[in-house]
Amino acid sequence: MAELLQAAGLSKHYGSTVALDSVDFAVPSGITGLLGPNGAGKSTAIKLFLGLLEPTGGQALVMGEEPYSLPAARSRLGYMPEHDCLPSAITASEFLTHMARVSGLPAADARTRAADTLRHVGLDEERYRSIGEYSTGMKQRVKLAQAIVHDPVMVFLDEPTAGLDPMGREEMLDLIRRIGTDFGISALVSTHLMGDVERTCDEILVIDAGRVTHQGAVKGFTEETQTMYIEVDDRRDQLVAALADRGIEANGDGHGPLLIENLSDDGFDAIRDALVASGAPLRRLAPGRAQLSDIFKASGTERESGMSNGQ
Amino acid sequence: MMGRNMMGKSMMAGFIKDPVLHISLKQLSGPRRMTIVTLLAIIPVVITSVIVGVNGGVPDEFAAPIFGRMFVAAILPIVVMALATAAFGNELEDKTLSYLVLKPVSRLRLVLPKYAVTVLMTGPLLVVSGVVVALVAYDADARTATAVAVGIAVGVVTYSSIFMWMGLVTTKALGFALFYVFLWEGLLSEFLSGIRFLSVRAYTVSIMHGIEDINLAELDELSIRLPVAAVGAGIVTVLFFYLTVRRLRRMDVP
Amino acid sequence: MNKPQGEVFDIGYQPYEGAREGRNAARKALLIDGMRTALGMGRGLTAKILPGLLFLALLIPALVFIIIASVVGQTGIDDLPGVADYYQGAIYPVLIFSAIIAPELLTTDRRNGVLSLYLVRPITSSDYIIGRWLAFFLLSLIVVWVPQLLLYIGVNLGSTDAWEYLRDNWDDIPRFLLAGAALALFTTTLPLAAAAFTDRRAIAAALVIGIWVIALAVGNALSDGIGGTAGAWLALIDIGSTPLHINDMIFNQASDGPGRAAEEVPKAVRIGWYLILVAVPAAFLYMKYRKVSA
Amino acid sequence: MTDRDANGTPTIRVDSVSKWFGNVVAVNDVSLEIRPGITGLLGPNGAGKTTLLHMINGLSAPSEGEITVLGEPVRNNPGIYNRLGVMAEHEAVYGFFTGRAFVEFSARLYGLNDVPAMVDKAIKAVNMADAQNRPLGEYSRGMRQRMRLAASMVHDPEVMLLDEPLSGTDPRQRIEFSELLAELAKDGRTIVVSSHILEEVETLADSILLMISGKLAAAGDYRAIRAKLDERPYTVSVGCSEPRRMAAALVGLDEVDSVTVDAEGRVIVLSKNVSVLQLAVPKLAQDAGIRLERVEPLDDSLESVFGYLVDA
Repeated sequence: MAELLQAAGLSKHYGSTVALDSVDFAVPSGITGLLGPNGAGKSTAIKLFLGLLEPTGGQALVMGEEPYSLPAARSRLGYMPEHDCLPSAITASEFLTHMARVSGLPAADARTRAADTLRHVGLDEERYRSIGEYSTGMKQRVKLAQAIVHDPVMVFLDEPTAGLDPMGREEMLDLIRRIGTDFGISALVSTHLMGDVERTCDEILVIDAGRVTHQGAVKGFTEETQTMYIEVDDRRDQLVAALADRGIEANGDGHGPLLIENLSDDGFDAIRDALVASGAPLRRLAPGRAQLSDIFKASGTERESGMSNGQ
Repeated sequence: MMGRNMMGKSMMAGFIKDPVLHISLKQLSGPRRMTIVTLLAIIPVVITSVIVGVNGGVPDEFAAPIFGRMFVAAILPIVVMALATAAFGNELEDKTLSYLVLKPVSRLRLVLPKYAVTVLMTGPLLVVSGVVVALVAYDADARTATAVAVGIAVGVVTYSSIFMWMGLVTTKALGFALFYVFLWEGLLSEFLSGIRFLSVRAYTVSIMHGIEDINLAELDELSIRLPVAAVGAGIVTVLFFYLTVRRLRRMDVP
Repeated sequence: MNKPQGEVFDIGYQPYEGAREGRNAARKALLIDGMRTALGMGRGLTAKILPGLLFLALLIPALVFIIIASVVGQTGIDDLPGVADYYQGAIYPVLIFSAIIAPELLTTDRRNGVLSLYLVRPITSSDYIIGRWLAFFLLSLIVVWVPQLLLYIGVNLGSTDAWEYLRDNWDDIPRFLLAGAALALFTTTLPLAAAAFTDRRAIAAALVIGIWVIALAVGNALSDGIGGTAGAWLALIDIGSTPLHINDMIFNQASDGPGRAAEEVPKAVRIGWYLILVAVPAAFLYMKYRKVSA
Repeated sequence: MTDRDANGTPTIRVDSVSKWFGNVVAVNDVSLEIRPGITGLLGPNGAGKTTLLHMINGLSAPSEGEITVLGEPVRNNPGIYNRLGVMAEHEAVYGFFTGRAFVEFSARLYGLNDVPAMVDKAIKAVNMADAQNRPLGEYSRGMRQRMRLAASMVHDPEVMLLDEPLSGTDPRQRIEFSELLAELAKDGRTIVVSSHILEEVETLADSILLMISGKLAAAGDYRAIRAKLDERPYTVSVGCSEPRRMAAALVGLDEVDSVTVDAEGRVIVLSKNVSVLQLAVPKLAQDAGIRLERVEPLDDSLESVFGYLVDA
């Protein structure tokens, strides 16, 4: 079966600006995070796969077909835009039924499918109120529902948690997780929030300056490092001294956590005994963990292309 | 003398370089808005020149339809409305008003440049159009041309103040402005003659008729005495200017 | 005693195995949704007021005429506006109806971003605009034909010998249907083109009504002021009454309505002028939506 | 920089302020003080954060109560904006300006005498020097936000009120942003940042204000707030060589409410008195000769504090 999403030497130029520079990648099924600084070409990539933009070079393939030349290929794709895209005067159930019809579902199926989808995204009786009265969280759910009502194979989510408060964000991330697992719909999630990616994505694909700079399983980017972090609420200096007595050199600035490099196995016991000896109340003792955002810290100066990353 | 001149010059220089004046000019001179406004201003000139060109003169009953009904009742208010309601209306709708309000600048010094730009962008255009029509129609009679020029100028100054205030009070200012011009001044003033004392159209026409009443004799049926009209227009202009400043001070800015 | 039965059904997410109709289903959906939007159906009360009011404004004259026809009997029927003259008066409410309602179909989709959801569906932007145009055209046909049919039937029933009246005037029916279609074609395309020009419905409506009013004033001012054949040609400036020229030609009668001033202009020119005033806005509309992006 | 109030007397004072629109009460009798340093303003959607900020920056008038900034009223007092910089929550900008022209426009409205120099300084501070001559319309959201920040601080204000400054910025921009704000706060400025992204505020803010449906639910250092939530026991995960024996030892402590061993063999301890637990864990491990590998608090993050308060 052809790859779900495939970019073959794909490039896109807007006059002198190079948004995508002949990139090659394939997106497997499951949930993939699409990361990259502003204006790096993320939105362009999504629009090329949706067939809304014509590639300057190479091909953007969805299950082997090119949506730009074959609009019907879009019937198996879903898109949740970042910007507002909902009518305010009609109810969610009417809007969703209409969107299902426009996606090619016959009237009866459209109605039942819309009702089911609204239930799955967690909209119950509010679905019969007009969308203009919905909260931001409920609107994000309707935006997601219209992307999956026609049972697509792959759904593109552009900043799905933008503007949501912590509660709403948590619920949206669970929903995205369920889409990838229970619903069996693969997703490409474009976002700026590392937390979102670490919690929902299996794979990540990083685009910077029009090129793919990283691709691989999320786990690969967030393993634990060798450095040991110790945080205590009090008597920090006494702890440092106790550690030194036991031949362990701890460094750390001001009142931040203490860092101990390449700790040997019995070093743990030394730390434990130092803690008891110094009487320092232990808040945290844990290895450091690489963070996804380190990708951005490391990868050189920021390059702001002229491209606005919005529509 | 020198001091006053210097103070005058620095005030003028300050005025020209005033940032609010600068952005208002940029905002209101959008291509689409300007083409509509210029087209509207040109219509009476085209009609008059075609009629005079073909017939060699204007029919006896000309001042009332061209100046009374078309110019003063429709074109002048629509042109001023298109810009004046947008003076603050655009800022409100685009949510950029906060950039002005959150600055150590008195509200008066925010409203003054906005008002000046509106008058400067509509006044000359309409006055020139009116003067050309007068000169073409009444074979270059200077007195009629002046009458039309002064009348239009007063109309622009007064309408600008009212519509600028409307633009700040409601986002549907254009709708209310149309309502005011076509219902209050158009329809009602036909029946309730008393309205003439409270309608900008009446002030404009009365000032024209006051200055020259031979060629513009037909304008008398809507006119009141010149001094009353002039004072009325002055009061209305100052009143709505003050209301705009007061509104800007007291409103919740989005 | 058999064991009590219990079963848990999987109401979880089910993949969709049903039929997937292509672009025609989508166009049909857009058409139906367009008509419902125009009439404010499914949108709460306030959205229904304007369309309702304007619809009534068109029906009432026809109903009044019918009542008059039935009361005053045969003699009075001649001074009633016949089918040929009905559109002289009906054009004003129809144009206002279209100017205010038509932009609603295009501006709201753009302003609230729903357009970008359509463009990611398996349809092209031309499917979208054709669907919307057809929606309003069909609605305009209804708005234009129904009062005429009512009037025709009413007058028919009112006349002493219904059969005889029908036999003599059966050819009126295709004529007023054709004239009505010409009017609907005109009043659909112009406002929709205006809606492609600006994002705000109120501005689009003001634009159409503005152009129509000013064209009426300028056209008449010039043709009265100058008169003669030159005046007749200048009357063409009053684009609002162009469909009436077609109406007069279809009923080949000397018109006494607003189209009268342009009577001396040759038929071919008047038809050409009508076609231009439909084709140009249609082309502008089509081009504007061809390259619109999500 | 003018001299600062050394002992951190409150820069901003909000005194029993309420704001309602018809019968919708957006801010309900809130009193608070904000001192120099970075204060994070948090709360779920619709909690009244923006409404409160709009009243503190003078854009809208409270329905009840008073607000003073640097001792002065903020309404009908344009002079205050010489010392106050504001970045509102909407992201509208004048499309016809280039980045630099927009900051210059601000600078001239602030009546600065050395405009070019001050504008350069602000643009460099937000690291937008190379994009400054491009039109704002072409900017990405993150770039626009940074230019808007430059425009709101070009006059070197003592107080800065920033509503969702981080929205639309990517990770790298956010890191630079936080470093910049930390720098600004060092010279005694008072900076209020409202945001939804808790991970960012956690590292950035010295203290937080938490609003829930119009009321002030908590204020101060979030860990101190956590300690006050005594009806919520602390959860600590302990990774060690012999989890069962460690669990047995821990259960013996009176302060321990409950102990479980999870699937990965971690000992999850709940206790209302966390300071006792912090000393007991190493001691018990030492007595029982168990190797202590990992101790992690599971709910002392800002997110948990936020969650507990919102659910309360």
